Amino acid sequence: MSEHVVSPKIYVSVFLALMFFTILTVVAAYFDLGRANVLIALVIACIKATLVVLFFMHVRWSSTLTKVFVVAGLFWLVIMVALTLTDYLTRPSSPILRGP
Amino acid sequence: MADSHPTTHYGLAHHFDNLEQQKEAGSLGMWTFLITEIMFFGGMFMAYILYRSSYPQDFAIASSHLDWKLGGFNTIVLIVSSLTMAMAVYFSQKGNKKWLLTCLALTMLFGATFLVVKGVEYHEKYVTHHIPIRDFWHWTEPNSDSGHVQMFYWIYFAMTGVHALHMVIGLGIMAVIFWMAARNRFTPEYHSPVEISGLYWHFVDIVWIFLFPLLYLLGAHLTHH
Amino acid sequence: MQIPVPFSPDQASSYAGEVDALYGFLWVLTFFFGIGLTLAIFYFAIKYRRRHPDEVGHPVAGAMGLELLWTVIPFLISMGIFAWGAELYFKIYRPPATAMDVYVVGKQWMWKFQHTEGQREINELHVPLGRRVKLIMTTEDVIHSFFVPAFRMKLDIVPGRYSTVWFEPTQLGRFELFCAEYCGTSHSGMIGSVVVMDPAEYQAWLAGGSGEGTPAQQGEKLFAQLACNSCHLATGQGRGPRLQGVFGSQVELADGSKITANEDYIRESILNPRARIVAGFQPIMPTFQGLVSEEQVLQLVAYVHSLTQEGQGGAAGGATGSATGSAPASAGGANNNAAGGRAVGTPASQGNKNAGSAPSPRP
Amino acid sequence: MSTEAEVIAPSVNYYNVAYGVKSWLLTKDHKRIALLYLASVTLFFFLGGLFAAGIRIELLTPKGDLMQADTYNRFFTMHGIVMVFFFLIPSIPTTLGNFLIPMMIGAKDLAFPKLNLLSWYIYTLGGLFTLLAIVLGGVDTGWTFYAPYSSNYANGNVLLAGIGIFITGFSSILTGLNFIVTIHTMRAPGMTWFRLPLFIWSHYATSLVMVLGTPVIAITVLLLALERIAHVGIFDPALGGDPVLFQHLFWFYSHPAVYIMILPAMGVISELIANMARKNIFGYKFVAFSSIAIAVFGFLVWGHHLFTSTQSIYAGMVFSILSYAVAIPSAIKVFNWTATLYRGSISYDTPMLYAFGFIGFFIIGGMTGLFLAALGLDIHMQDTYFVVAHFHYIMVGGAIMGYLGGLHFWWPKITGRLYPEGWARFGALVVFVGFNLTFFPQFLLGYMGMPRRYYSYADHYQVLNVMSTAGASVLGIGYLIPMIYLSWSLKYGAKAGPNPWGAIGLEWMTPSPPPTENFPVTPVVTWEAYEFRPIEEAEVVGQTQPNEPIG
Ligand code: HEA
Ligand code: HEA
Ligand code: HEC
Ligand code: CUA
Ligand SMILES: [Cu+2]
Repeated sequence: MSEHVVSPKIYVSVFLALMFFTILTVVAAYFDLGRANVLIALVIACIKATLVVLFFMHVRWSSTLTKVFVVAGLFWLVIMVALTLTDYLTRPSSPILRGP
Repeated sequence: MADSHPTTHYGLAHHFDNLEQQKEAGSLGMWTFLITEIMFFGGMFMAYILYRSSYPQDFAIASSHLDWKLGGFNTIVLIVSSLTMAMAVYFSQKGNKKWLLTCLALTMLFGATFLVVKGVEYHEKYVTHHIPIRDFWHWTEPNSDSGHVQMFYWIYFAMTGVHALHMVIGLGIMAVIFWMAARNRFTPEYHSPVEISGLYWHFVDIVWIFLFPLLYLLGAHLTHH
Repeated sequence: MQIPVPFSPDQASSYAGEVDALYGFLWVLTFFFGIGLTLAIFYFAIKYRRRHPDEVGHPVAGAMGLELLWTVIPFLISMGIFAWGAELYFKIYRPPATAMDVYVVGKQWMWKFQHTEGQREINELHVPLGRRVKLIMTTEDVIHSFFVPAFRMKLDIVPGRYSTVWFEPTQLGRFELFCAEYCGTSHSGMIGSVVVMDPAEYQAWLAGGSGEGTPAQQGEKLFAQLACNSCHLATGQGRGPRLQGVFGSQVELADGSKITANEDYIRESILNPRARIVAGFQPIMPTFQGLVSEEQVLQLVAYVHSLTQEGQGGAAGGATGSATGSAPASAGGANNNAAGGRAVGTPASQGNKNAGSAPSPRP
Repeated sequence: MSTEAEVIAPSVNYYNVAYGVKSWLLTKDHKRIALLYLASVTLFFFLGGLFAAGIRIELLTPKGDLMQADTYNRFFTMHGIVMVFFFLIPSIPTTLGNFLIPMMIGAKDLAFPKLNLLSWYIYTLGGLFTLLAIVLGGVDTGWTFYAPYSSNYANGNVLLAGIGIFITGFSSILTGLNFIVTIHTMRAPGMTWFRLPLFIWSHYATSLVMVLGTPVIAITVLLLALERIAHVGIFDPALGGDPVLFQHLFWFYSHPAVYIMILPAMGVISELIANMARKNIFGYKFVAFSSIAIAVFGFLVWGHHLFTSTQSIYAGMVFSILSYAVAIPSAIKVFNWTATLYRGSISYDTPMLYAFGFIGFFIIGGMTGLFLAALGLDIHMQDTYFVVAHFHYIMVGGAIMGYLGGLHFWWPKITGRLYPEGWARFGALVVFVGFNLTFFPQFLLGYMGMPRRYYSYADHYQVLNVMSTAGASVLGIGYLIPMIYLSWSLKYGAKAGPNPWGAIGLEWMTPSPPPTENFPVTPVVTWEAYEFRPIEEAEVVGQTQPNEPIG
């Protein structure tokens, strides 16, 4: 079978990176940065999720089909959010357009 | 009938041609399932995004009533469990039964720890009447809109509740895998059940990676002041 | 564009004819494709019918040209329909600046109306011919939908905010009003009628008056009863902002953003004051959620609205005549009046948008 | 029709391989599971039809006289829920799809046979919850469950029905998942993507929608049902929640769901037209990719159900233009089907009659979809009978015609018996006439302004309503006819050979009914899709000899 065996070293490095980002996200939350807070939290979470998907879940070594599926899944979530927000963001008195 | 059909390979179901095909089907099936899971949580994320951006202050105040230390602890617990899960896959590939079992056991242990902590948190909400059910809900914090706060907690319970349900299912799956491993069902050639259930476990971890900052850390700067 | 279309209700609003024109066009298109394709199918089916049981067809490779043809042509046609539909949509759903307001409250299972002159009605709405009417609608319970087929006009009324839509009746008579969003047991009983009257008769009808005063006056009373005036002083010295001139203006909020103070904003300020804080003020205003009914909120809105018109020196008449008695007198000038008086109060952005799609004059 | 029916039927097939209730309830054979589904969806169809009959009888007169307003509301709600979630969405995929997908691609079974059985059980469980809700008095929210009516005001069993739909959703997800994986990994050697029958492409597209959309309705309906218990929730305007959010989430699934209902029927029609005209499909790749395009674009248009819901007018524009985009691939299909007939060898057997009916109804139903997607026009039409007519034209006229056509076409394969052709043509005619009489008047009623979900209506709508009710009785009889002769043929129908139609496709190269693992040896595909040769030659091309007993 032609499967990739990932070395434990990689797993541990990924694990350490995840821990680091967890701490980072907590620290970042302590500063009142207005809207940037959400953004930072989301970016960090996305990085962490990507690490898990790529390494723990072996997508880095998986078939193109698997990669397409992963991306498609996220893309559909984006469709849902983006098109729903076209409604909320363009209402005359949109509650969202307001500050942080 | 299916079962009477002679199998050429150990672990190969009758309707597949070879293990390769079977493994590919299993893994693709799990990924497809995980996509449905993304959309499943997606509905709740949508609600979260809308209301969080509509009522940022109230959400921050509501969030500051969650204990981020417990949430953070749980985050770490889950990340560790993901590591042990990944190692379990590694040892199954290597055919190292002893360490496979150990890693699976650790994964389950961490998963259970997570659930216990979650239970503690839920209990605290129960005691303080912060569960959004009419006539049960009690909110006294000034400067915040009780309705919006209830919506925050509604989303909080929906998301963490569904997530916890996934954890419970995950523990069940792990128990089965553990049992199979203990009975020498896996070989370096045939261990895709370990891998596939690992995918599920990691996914549940990823969901929490998002839930933690989005639910627990909104009000961190408030408690600070 | 008044094309008579069979099986359609009266064309009793300024835009009804245009809606019918699009409808008629689409049927023509449907028959074109429907009959065309049916004929093609019949032709092939007969010409190439199976002549003996073992016959097989001749393989025909696809033709790129044809594929492009029947991709591009439907696409172009459908973009045309889209543009046509969108143009109408904007016309119907963006009330013009100059319209008389009518307040509508839906509840299971009845319609309540109040005119700015004070007249109240249930399940029956009287409007003058040829005047643009803007409905400011809300509901006390579930979603309803205000639907007058003869006007080709419909809009849902969603709890928690105001829906506004407009029409200009162009035909005298009584027209059916339906609730078009399922709202429970008596959904089909939530019906009424819109009576379009000659303007003079309408004024007479208004003068028949109610003793209660205009919504603005009732709002003024409420304003005192609910002690709003303890904070909102005309002098501007109170703990809350001075409300004169607020309606229709751009309000600066604490977070630096700006918002146009329309009906929805005033409503939210009363029911959910903390949602948007005016710059320079503390979030101390209590919520009046649960203390006032939707009708009372509308009256408060009408009052806040009236503060602007008086404050801006708008004429006495207009939508919020200073006294019921003066209504007939102000009728003649109401149109101009409203136009002049509201120019200030019209959100700039909305004014611009309307400029593009101002309702066409009645044919 | 082939008269070589008296071939020696193989002694063992999926049908007679085992007997007894247990052998059915525990089967993992996709063909047997398909029959389990066939029985269940038929049951639900007649249940839904019973409610429809109630609706139509009540609407015979303007005033409410047959039943109470509340009862009527429950009738159309249960009619919608049963027909959509328990009949039409599962109909073709779980019966014909389940039966044929493995055979068409040359596999022994679906990728996950146990999951397949499980999804039938899940479906049944969901169905039982819904039946319970009906028995306990029904639901009165409309099948769309709009908040806050359904969360805070309705007086029916919203919770039970919600749970029923939630559960059934998982059956749909598992079916879609199974199909996707099967089509990716189980194709026989030589069966490349572009040699796949179009039925497979359309089912692949359908499965994508099932997998990506269904979870959203599941969670949405569940949250709504819970909101009803807690009296608190995210759709509750009293708290600052937005009821329109519910509509977004609901239609995010339910618009794509209409393509779950039509795409499989389109796949059936492609098979019928190619095989009954014995000709390759015109523009195969266009038809194949248009299925995928419909599935993908289908996710971008849900807001066209919210044109009058106080959704932002700019969002309305976006959704309207995208709705027109999704109409294009449908148009491509219709034109290619028509062009396929050119130089074919066209038979007028019942499946083809249904296919013709499908095209006609789909054109009218689809074109009236364009009416509704036109923003300014939908203001007038939304929630009137025009909408009701639109979707019945596509769902009853289109999808059910496709389903019946497919059922007739593959009936010999499934049962090994031929149905009586004369009766079948007569039945198709009755359905055609009854259908038009029922639903065409509703377009007119709708434009005249009659709102839907109305228990009583103004007098001037009566004439058209009487026509509609009259049509519905014809239609009801029309549906009973196939029901009767198909059941009859199970026992008395002439025996069918492996390939009574002279059709092409792997499923026709194995005996009727097929053996448990479909093919004695895994077939190797060396020919293109719909590559018709003179009959004798086609048999040589096939790796299996159709007329030979295989076992
Ligand atoms: C199988 C089900 C099905 C299908 C396939 C469709 C297909 C389409 N539907 Fe329909 N629809 C429903 C089922 C379906 N619908 C249901 C159930 C409802 C109501 C739900 C409820 O409220 O209860 C509804 C409601 C509905 C609405 C909301 C109406 C309202 O409530 O106000 C709209 C609005 O845009 C719409 C549009 C369309 C369009 C544009 C298509 C398109 O996909 C159609 C494309 C097809 C064609 C265009 C025909 C073929 C092409 C030609 C003949 C060539 C010529 C073409 C061109 C010139 C473009 N539908
Ligand atoms: C797959 C979907 C599907 C199908 C097949 C049908 C089939 C039919 N529907 Fe359906 N319908 C919907 C989906 C469907 N419908 C939906 C989603 C709604 C919206 C619900 C809502 O608003 O929430 C709706 C609403 C709806 C209404 C509008 C109700 C209202 O708004 O007030 C009407 C009215 O005429 C109607 C009629 C019919 C008829 C006459 C049939 C016929 O085709 C049925 C014919 C079949 C039979 C009649 C069964 C045959 C059985 C027998 C003959 C047995 C003998 C019966 C007796 C002795 C009574 N339907
Ligand atoms: C306790 C004092 C208080 C009372 C009582 C009060 N308000 Fe206010 N109101 C405020 C303050 C302070 C603000 C500005 C801060 C804010 O936006 O919340 C405000 C803002 C408003 C605004 C927005 C004004 C603008 O400039 O945009 C409106 C409209 C309003 N109030 C109406 C009312 C009405 C109607 C009532 C009575 C039903 C009322 N208020 C009662 C204090 C009060
Ligand atoms: Cu109000 Cu329907
Ligand atoms: Cu739709």
